Amino acid sequence: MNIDFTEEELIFQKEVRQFLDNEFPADMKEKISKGLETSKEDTVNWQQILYRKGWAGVNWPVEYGGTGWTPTQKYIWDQERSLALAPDVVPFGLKMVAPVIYSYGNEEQKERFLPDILASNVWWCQGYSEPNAGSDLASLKTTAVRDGEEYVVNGTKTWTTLAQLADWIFCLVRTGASGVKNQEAISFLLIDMKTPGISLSPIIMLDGEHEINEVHFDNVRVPADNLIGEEGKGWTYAKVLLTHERTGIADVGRSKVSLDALKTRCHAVADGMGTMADDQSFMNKLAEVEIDLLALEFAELRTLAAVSTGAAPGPESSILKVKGTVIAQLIDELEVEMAGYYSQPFVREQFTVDYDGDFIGTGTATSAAPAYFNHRKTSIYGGSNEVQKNIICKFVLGL
Amino acid sequence: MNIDFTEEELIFQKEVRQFLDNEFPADMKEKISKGLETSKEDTVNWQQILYRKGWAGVNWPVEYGGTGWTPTQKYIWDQERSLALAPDVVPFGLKMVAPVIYSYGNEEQKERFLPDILASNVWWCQGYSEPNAGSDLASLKTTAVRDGEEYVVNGTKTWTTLAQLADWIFCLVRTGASGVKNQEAISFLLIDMKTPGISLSPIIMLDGEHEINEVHFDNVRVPADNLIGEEGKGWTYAKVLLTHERTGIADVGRSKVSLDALKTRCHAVADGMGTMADDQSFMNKLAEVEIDLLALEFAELRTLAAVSTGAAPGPESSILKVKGTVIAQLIDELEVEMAGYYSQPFVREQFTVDYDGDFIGTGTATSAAPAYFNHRKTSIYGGSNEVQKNIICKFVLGL
Amino acid sequence: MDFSLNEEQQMLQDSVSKYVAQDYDFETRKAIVADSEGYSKTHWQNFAELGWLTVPFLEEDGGFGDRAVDLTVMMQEFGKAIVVEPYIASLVMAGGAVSAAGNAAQKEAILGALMEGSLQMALAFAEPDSRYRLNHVATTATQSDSSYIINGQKSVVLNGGAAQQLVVVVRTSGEVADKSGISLLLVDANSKGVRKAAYRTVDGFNAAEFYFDNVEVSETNLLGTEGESLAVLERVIDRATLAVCAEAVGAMQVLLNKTVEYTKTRAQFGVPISSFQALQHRMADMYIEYELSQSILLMAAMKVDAADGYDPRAISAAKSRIGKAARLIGQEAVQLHGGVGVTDELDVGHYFKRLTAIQFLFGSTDHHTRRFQQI
Amino acid sequence: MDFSLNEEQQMLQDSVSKYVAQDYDFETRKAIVADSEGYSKTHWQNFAELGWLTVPFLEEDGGFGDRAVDLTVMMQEFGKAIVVEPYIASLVMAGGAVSAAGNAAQKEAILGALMEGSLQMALAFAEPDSRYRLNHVATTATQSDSSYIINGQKSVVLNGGAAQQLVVVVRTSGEVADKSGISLLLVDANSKGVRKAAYRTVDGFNAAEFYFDNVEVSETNLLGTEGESLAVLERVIDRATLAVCAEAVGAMQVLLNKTVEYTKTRAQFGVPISSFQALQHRMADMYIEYELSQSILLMAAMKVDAADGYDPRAISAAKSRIGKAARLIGQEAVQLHGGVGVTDELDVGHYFKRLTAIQFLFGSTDHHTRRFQQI
Repeated sequence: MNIDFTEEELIFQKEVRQFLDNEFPADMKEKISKGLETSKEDTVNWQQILYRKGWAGVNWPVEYGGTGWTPTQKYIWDQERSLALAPDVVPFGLKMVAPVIYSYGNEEQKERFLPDILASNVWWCQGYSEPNAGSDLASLKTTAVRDGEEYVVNGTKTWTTLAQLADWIFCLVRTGASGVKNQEAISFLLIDMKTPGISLSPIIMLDGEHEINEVHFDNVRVPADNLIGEEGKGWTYAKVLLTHERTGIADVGRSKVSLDALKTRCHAVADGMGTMADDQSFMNKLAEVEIDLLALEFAELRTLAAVSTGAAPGPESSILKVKGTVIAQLIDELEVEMAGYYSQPFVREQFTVDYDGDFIGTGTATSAAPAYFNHRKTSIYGGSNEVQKNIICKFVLGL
Repeated sequence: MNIDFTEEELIFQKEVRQFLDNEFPADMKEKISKGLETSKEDTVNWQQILYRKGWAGVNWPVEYGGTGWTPTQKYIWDQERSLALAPDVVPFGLKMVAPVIYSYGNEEQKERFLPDILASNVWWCQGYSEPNAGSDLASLKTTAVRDGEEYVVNGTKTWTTLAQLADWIFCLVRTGASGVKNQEAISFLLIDMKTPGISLSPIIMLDGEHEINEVHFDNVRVPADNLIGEEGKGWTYAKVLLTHERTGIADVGRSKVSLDALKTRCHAVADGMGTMADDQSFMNKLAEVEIDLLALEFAELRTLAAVSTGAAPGPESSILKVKGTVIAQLIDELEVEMAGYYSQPFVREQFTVDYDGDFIGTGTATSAAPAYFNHRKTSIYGGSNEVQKNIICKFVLGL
Repeated sequence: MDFSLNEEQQMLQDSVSKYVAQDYDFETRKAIVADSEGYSKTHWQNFAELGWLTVPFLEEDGGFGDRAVDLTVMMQEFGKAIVVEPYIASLVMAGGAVSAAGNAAQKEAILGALMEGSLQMALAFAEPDSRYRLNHVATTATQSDSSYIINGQKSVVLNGGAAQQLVVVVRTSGEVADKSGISLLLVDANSKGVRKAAYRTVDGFNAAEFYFDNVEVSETNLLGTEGESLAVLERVIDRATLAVCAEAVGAMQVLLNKTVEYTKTRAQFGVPISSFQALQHRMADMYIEYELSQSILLMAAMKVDAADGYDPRAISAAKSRIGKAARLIGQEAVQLHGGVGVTDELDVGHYFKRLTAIQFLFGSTDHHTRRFQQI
Repeated sequence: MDFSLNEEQQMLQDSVSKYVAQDYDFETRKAIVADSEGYSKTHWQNFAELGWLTVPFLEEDGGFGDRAVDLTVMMQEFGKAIVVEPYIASLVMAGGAVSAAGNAAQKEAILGALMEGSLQMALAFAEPDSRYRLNHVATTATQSDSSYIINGQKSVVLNGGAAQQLVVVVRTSGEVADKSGISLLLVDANSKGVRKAAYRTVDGFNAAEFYFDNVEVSETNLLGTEGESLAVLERVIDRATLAVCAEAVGAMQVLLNKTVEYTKTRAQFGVPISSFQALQHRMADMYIEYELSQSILLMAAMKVDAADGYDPRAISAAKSRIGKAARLIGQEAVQLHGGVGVTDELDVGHYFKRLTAIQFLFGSTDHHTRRFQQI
């Protein structure tokens, strides 16, 4: 066991730092550091910079344009990227649909979809959840009925993040007989968002943002070529993907950056004649979260190391999801506590680029509560934390 | 709503204080304040003093010698008694079997048993739990088979506190057919501990004390006159009793005394040049427990007030059991934390009256850990805290 | 000791309970929050007609009696509908300051109008650096002839958007954190030199930042004794703290009930999720937290009303305990509702937001735990 | 970075694991605890023959290499059987002090005997008033000709019952809480003026109080530089802290497994209690706590062994995190075992006791959280 980086790893770290220094757009960095909104253009621009560097497909196989990094290199990249405030890629294309396509798609599909995903030419969104199927994806009701060379899709997906920006959606749909109420009736289908019959209903989140949507399918005709793999195997494909997703969802890098910012800012937030850094119980809570995060970071590194020796991330990765979201939510709460009375004003308009009214509170104090409200979602989506505990019970503890 | 005591209540409070000042034996008080063992004689002596004052049967109906106190009077008594370090009565006779006898026993049984219970002439113990029936009393296996004017009892009871001191035991036994695996086969039987065929196996607790026992019944012949009420109704009687028991089990008075002692002693326990009272996170934990205890105290008062207006303590009383034990256990933990390194020595012999070796640690520091270990039982017995939550779910929340 | 409501309290409870159930549903509230006034004049007038606006005032001033138990009984019902009308800000806080410190003329000019519903007020006390320290007052009022000249900034003034008159906490002498030298001034919200930036709070109430730039008010606008108003301020904030505690208990009760009901109807894996024991026990924990909150609220209210009077330690105990419960019940209610719990369309998230805001109003949970321990 | 054990570490792990599984069951441990020696000389000699006693010493001193990862690998296996032999007290603590501060002659006289298993030692550092402050040393050693005269009391000296030689932390100059003026002296446990009161600890280890009444030792018994030994003491206690953390992780793993197995066999209400989801999720929480503990233990051990060396902050992080986990897993294991969990006859309660003791050894959870934050 050895925690030190090798010579090669140190050289790689240097390259990453230089790249981020030189290539991460300064205007985007400024927006992020001030808590201002970033646009779709900012995001796509940054992802295309990554693409040109060859660093867009972090987990992709090298043959499709992946980086071929070791777990330690991935760790270094995530660390440095987070410290530079550079956002991770939007997951739906690069991290979620692409692995399914390169693992289970046919050659034609790989050639058709993967290059545009890698180059961030196409924005994807995810159609898994439905109004009456949250954690229980096996009970999905959206149907895809084969009609010649097409599927006719009917139903409603919900919880679809940024569908309003998306060009394509990947869906789990029911292709089996209506009586078959289990996983074996579910298939994985790619659908062009411009297809007639698709409509969106925005859903406003607790922080007032339009982030998710319901996506309605009304006799939407989808070419049968867009089916990935075999009919009835969609649930299997999605599950493999979900296990991978859970590792990323720990989001250690983002939590570290938030926590570091909190540790710095607490010295500047007044509490009478002193600052929040003098508040021993606040500082203890901060220390406890930091310690938890250290433990989580090593839990993630252990998982990644195990993966690199050939093992797929097992059900143990559920703890990364559970603990990662709990820690991030605790950091959110500490932000709210630190903001004090300035956690109360709801003034999101002041975080737009062209705002010129009175600025209420210092820095991002007034964003703390909305962020806290919004991020309660993280322990619900991607398989709720309750589902993760069920996975631990069943597959780790054998209960 | 009014929190003030009435004139009559203030007079009663004064009487209680005077009684405790004058009548609570000084040698027993000294033993308790030093954490020394008290003997059966101490206990019986004190309960007989209460009997002579007419204060032994706090919840008993007046006709059988009860005090006839209002809930506020009971509250005052518990408060003052705890503050004077005077122990509550041993519950098995006065608080557990007596209510079953005066509620469901026949006149002959009342005359035969109640006076000796009230006068603490007879020491009772409880035979409910069995090795394979903890929280699930309906699955009891100890049988009582009718044979003429007797029952023949066979089986094993466990978790029987202080059976080694007891003259009589009250038991739940199975009188129904062996196939009937439910509550309706269970009866309530009183058994003289001197009856042939009864034997004890001591069980040593985590603190090294012999406090509980297994009680074995090998063809023990019990007069049928000792059956309380009807055959098959034992479970009903016991359940009513358990609800009453849960209120008492909150043990607010004892927790208040422990906490007050802790608050005083933390100023005397050295931590380098200062004391534990300078340890902000310790003091915060202390404050949190004290606040919880305040809330619990009022929850108990509300329950008692509701009972006095005619309502039986409902399933809400389960929260008193859950929270009361959790708070007492937290206080135990704070004792251990305060003891620091002196929580480690296991030197129980130094708490006997005639010990003359080196005294290790100050005061009761070395009792802290054994007490903490022992008191883990409180969230397990009397219907485990899990069972209490089931009761809340089923009977309060309708789940 | 007596734990039952008297007849008047029972009537008050019934009256508020019936009103909010019938006339203040979630859609009504949404519309009020979206409206630029920041509260509903219609509902406010109804509150006045029902006599509710008199509750926090003494009988001698024409009020209902200013009893803590009455206030908590009413605020619990308000909490069940998360009423956004500025009851606490205008009446308990600003009105409370006038009631406690004002002279006869000031009371006459103000309290009647407050109780009739024709006047909206606010208490401007917090500042950018003060956090929860009431003695930290950087806003100054210097005397000049028979006037005071006010300079400074006040933060997150509740009902600041709607208030016609303000009670402003100012420093008339001493250093910024001194306990003496703190005074209360009545200031017309439209005075020259007063600038405000109004907004909604995250939980839908109206509030504002106030900037005072050489604002001149007559010395007759002084409430109470110059330089000696910290004690009054503490009592007023303690009373407001008790009021939000009561509101929180009402809101928690609703969230608990809604969660229990939702889990009974929401099916996953073919059964209602209420059948999952892990969720059941978490709801039992929510119930326990709610019951303890209800108990400590009663304790604090009764202690405040007791013969030996004002008990800040009891209030800090209640705020600390209820703050913890508000956190657990709010978070668990959202989690157990799943996806819909974090959307704006469902009422559950709005109860959660109010419960969150209350945790940090008038001192965080930690602040009150510490205060409980230190006083 | 590399997260796999090397061949030597793998062999060490296998060797300890096999030994405790075969030769150190719960009944064996019970007998050792009941025995007046306070540890088993037979097992100790076996440990020596298997080479385990060399692990915490440098290769140049004839040891295995004194690597933190090796130590944690071994202690985790010891933790699985809650081994009561005084490995940490004698070797890591007293031996560690000699190894770090001793001169060549002292090392030669002592380390070989320790590694052979022929010598038992103890480090006497804590005092009645010191709590976890290593700089708080009231026991004095005054120089007189070529001797030191020791006076004072040392508290809860682990392995004090069996130790033939002590390393005593004394104050040779300065005030009681000064950071300088702290020295280490080798003292024969049978020296004139040394009195001890030996006992078992709540978790079955041997320990003692030591009272020093004008105890005279030669100045050649000084370990390291007079008055400058606080840094050595801190490193030694940090190493011991890491060792108990590892032990705790091993004990937690066993408790978790035992609890899962017990719930599968214990029937209530006609079904195994492992089928109750509320209990399942609590076991999932235990598992999560265990996994986080395992991770942070690795982190701390690897950081200590890293190129840039000693990292007290990492050790405090580990102790804090593992202390929390030890509390939860210990309490939950007992609770889920029900009645039998609080009896002396079942092993579960003894794991619980050891995990409790570890929480308060070398600094409580709060102490280490604070230290993590402050250094």
